[in-house]
Amino acid sequence: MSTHGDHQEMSFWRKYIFSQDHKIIGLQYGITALFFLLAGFTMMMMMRWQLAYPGQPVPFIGGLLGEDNAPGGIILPEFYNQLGAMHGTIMIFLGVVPLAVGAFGNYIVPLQIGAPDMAFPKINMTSYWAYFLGGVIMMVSFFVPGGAANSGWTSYPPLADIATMGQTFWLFGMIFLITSSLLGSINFITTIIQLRVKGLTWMRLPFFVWAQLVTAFLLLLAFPSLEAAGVLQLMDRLLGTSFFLPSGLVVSGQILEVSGGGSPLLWQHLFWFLAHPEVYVLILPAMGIVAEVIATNTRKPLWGYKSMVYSTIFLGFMSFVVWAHHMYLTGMGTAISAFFQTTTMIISIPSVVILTALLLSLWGGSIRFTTPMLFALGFLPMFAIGGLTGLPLGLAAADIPLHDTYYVIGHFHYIVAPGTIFALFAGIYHWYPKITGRQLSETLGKVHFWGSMVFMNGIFMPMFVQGLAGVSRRLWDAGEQYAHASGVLWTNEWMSISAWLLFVFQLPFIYNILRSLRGPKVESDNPWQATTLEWATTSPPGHGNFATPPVVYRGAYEYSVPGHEADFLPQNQPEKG
Amino acid sequence: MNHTAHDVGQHTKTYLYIFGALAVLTVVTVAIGYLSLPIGTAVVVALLIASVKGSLVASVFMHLRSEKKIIYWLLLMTFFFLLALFILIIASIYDFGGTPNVA
Amino acid sequence: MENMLGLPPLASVHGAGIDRLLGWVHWLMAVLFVGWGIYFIYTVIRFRSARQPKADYVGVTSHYSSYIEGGVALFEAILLIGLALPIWATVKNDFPEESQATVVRVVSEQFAWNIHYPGADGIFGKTSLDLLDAETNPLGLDRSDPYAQDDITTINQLHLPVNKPVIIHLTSKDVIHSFGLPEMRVKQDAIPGMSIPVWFIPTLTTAELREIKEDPNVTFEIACAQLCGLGHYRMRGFLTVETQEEFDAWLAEEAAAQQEEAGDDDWW
Amino acid sequence: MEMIPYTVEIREDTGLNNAKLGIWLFLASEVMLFGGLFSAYIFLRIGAVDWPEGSSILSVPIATFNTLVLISSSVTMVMSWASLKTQNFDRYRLYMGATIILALVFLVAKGFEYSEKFSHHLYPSSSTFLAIYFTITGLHGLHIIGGLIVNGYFLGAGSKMWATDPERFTNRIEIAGLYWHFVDLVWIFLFPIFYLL
Ligand code: HEA
Ligand code: HEA
Ligand code: CUA
Ligand SMILES: [Cu+2]
Repeated sequence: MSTHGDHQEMSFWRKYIFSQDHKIIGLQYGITALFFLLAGFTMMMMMRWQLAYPGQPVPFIGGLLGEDNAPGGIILPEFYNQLGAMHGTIMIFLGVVPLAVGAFGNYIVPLQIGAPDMAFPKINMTSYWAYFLGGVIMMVSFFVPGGAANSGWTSYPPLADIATMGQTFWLFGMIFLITSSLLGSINFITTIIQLRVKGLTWMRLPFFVWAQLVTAFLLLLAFPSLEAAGVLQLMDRLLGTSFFLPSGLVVSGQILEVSGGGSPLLWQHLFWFLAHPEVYVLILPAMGIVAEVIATNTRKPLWGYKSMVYSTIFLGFMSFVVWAHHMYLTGMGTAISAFFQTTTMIISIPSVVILTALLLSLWGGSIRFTTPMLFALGFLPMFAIGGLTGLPLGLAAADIPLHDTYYVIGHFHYIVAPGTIFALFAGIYHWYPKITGRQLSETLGKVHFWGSMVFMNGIFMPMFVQGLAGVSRRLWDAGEQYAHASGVLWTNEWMSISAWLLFVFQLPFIYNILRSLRGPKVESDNPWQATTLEWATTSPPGHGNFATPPVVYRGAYEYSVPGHEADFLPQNQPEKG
Repeated sequence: MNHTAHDVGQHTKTYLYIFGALAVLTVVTVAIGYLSLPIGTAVVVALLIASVKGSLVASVFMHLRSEKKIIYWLLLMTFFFLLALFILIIASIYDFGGTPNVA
Repeated sequence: MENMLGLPPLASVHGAGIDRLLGWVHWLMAVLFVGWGIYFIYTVIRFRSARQPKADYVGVTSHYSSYIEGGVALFEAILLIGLALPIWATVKNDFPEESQATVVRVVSEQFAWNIHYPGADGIFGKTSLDLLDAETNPLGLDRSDPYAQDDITTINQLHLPVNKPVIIHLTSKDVIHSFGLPEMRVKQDAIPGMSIPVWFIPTLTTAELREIKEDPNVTFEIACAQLCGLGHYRMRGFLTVETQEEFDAWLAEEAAAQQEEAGDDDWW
Repeated sequence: MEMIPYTVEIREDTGLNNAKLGIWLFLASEVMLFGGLFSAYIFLRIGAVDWPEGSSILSVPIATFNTLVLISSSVTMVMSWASLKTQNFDRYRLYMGATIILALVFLVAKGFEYSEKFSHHLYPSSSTFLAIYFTITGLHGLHIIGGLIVNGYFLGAGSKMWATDPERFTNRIEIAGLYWHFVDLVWIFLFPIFYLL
């Protein structure tokens, strides 16, 4: 318990690069994740060119893509598949999760529970660097022979087993990312359970902390099964085992020389055992952020806080027993599919409860339309569209025509893009003054919001139309050859143009950030007049977060309490008299 | 958990008993292995013995006997998910609407 | 609602149930979305801070929302038990007798659909990996097997008689593909190492489809729905649904053509 | 700067310190990791056309020996912690040393077993049984090596903490012990599954 060295000047490296301070690590996560989001988005903009104008050279950057990938600027099917697999992987594992959990979780959770730091600072640092390395391996894989992984983010064998070297990189990258998440989740759970400050009982926790806690459990207990699957796939690829390869495979006319005896379905079970809980990892922190922002900007307590908490826990539990709804069409019998259909319908109920609570929280409020609030409000109907379109997918019979079509793509993009990404933007605008001590421009923020709102829908709404018409996903030429697709393919051009305009509307956001760095400091530590503990310290908080550990006297959202002058009662403000 | 020296002395003895039990059970499993029981029975017996040994290690060496509630909840939850993984995967093999193992 | 969804023309018996289910779920979704949407827009305007400077600490006190939640759960349960489970059970369990059906094997590979008819004897000939030849015998059919003599194989051309049950035994040679027939509301993964049967009854002939679509060239398609490699996008097969007579004639024609080829081989 | 609370002392309402909770969380995820691999084993075995009897390929005597070695190492491990509890640092060194030696014995026997298989041209690629056997026991072996490194550290450089902060050091040994017993526990299941069934 030595304290020497603490007051010494830390070197630049110790302070900013190999920092053990949760705030610096949170920032590192956030900045890295934003760059990966940009990378994933850029890949998608190239793909959208190919989808809108199949076989035409990509303008401007076509020549930079390499002759192996895009001769004459025309994206080859091989390259399209790489971009698709990496877009999915990057967006989920390197973009949204690190931003939602790594950045916001790391930065905000200790502050909201009044802790000086995370419980295990060294592990926290390791977790970030494992993530960083995983990301580097993923990006490097574009430059190995055969390019990056090209078997979809789901990496189904046998295709992935026989794929080019990029798949091996993908697997190693994933092992780093999994390690990072596991270390992170241990840290989050321990921190939330152990380091809550005096008076901060379970039902006084901000909903965001609850969301992060359940998320951490999902990461902790679901990710290992993908790690196991990844190890098995590595064995298949490197040591010639056949975990996922049945006997008698014939690839390109050649009999594959393996011992056989494996099953491709084994991978799918282990993969989806992770990947379904993973989708709730993408949405729960988003819901947490939205709840914080809505409470602050309606100036009233969240409606049904307890029901939200219980729903979140229930959602977490159930998410482990619905995974095979991604596998209805793999030959599943009636009993098992009945089980998974039932659990899938059941799991939609807590989402309905949470969303209902958020919607009812608006009633009777005094709604301030700040930029974070706009994004949070935008989240609600967008998540609703994404969530509701999950219902037909969850019924096996209805999934027959919809499976692996653009309907599925539309379903989850509504949740992750105008859903989660909006929530993350809401979080950025909401906590930016806390994190940087500076204010973002509201005008630029509103431009960013409305532009994003319009064009997100422009991209994703037509996907349902295409999907219902039966257009498959992952098609290099967008389905140009198929007669059943011919009636709906005209939408592709609109979707792609929307995607590029969506990018244009991210520029005000980037400019807003850059501008603020030279802008004036915020006048107040609590510019939104919020109640939770992160606002009780300086902006940005100093090392150790709080000068003295705060004490909590009440629930998280005591806004507009009758009989009080101010319309907010911070959690740490002692009761007078 | 403040163990006094006396407690620890008691514990030492327990540890040695447990060691004995584990060793005996190991020998028993191996011996049963030579009986060539029908596979169903063999699985049940072997897993039963392994579970007994496992719980001895967990409850005594890992002090689960006197652990805190949170740890119990955590392990219960983990166990539940593990069971879900096992059972649902096994069920999905048996309830399969096709013929496996065609070359 | 079914027509509003923009589904492809319906061409199978069980598909009607699927379409009905899709229709009902989308009604549920639409009602929820529109209902909550109206509430949402009203609330956001009504409770803007300009009009409502001081928030109400308590907010909603009625229990209508619980009833709505209960209603959603109930509706989901009805859809599940009333439609989804029975349809799935039909699709998975109620296979017709093979003697009453057109039975076909479909073996997928990167990037084609190998179609295998048992021929007049109704029994599939033996296949063997050793005989497999990418060019001449993609199925590895053992022509010396008496059952194999009359077997008919095609690539990417599936013909079926209308209004008669079809059983397709689906498997794959290399990676996972997915056998999708959009108009038939059929989709099933083709997984190497296992054989999975699918059945349905086509109700619409290709000729009728052409009338509906007002396009004399349009056909039913086999669309590969599972990413299977760089040629996934062009793994397209063709399905012709015709009258029994036309179908028999086609089979005879294919058989004759195959005999001729085999004869050539013998002569050579 | 403020120190992180409950690194050594126990939080009242949970009854735990941070490291104790942390290691159990880690072990829970390990349960799921090995659980995933075990479910692969179950899946492959149920789906297999035929599955060899373990004892016909693997050496039951070596594995029985190794089981006893690991059980003993668990005892020495817990004894090393008990020694610290009674302030007997020398005895701690003795038991910790024994634990490490037993772990090495286990690895040597395992290495011997592996090379025996290789010399008979039995590789992971030879059959599904051998594939899953090598994968799970290999991963288990890596866990042993990990534990060995940690325990080696606590016997060597890490033990300096005994002089400065004995309570924290004792906690650390308890944590290391929990991990070590877990590795033992996994083997207790591996043994019948691969060798006896
Ligand atoms: C964050 C991500 C996320 C979330 C939250 C969900 C939520 C849900 N998902 Fe989704 N899903 C994915 C991400 C997500 N999904 C992804 C990535 C895939 C594809 C993977 C791949 O193949 O690549 C997928 C695929 C997928 C499938 C497989 C489809 C197929 O491949 O054929 C299924 C099937 O059951 C499904 C179902 C559901 C259901 C029932 C929910 C439910 O939890 C939803 C519950 C929510 C509601 C029911 C909404 C409540 C709304 C209201 C109360 C109305 C309020 C109204 C207003 C505000 C106006 N999803
Ligand atoms: C979290 C997950 C996530 C997110 C956010 C997105 C976002 C987007 N996705 Fe994607 N997508 C997937 C996950 C995701 N996607 C997955 C898993 C697949 C399946 C892959 C597979 O088939 O295997 C897929 C597939 C997929 C397809 C289908 C491809 C095919 O089947 O062939 C399409 C097609 O249009 C698409 C489009 C888009 C678009 C236009 C966006 C846009 O919404 C992107 C918007 C992005 C932003 C708004 C980022 C903003 C951030 C910044 C601008 C950063 C600023 C930077 C700094 C300040 C440094 N995605
Ligand atoms: Cu075959 Cu896609
Ligand atoms: Cu899912």
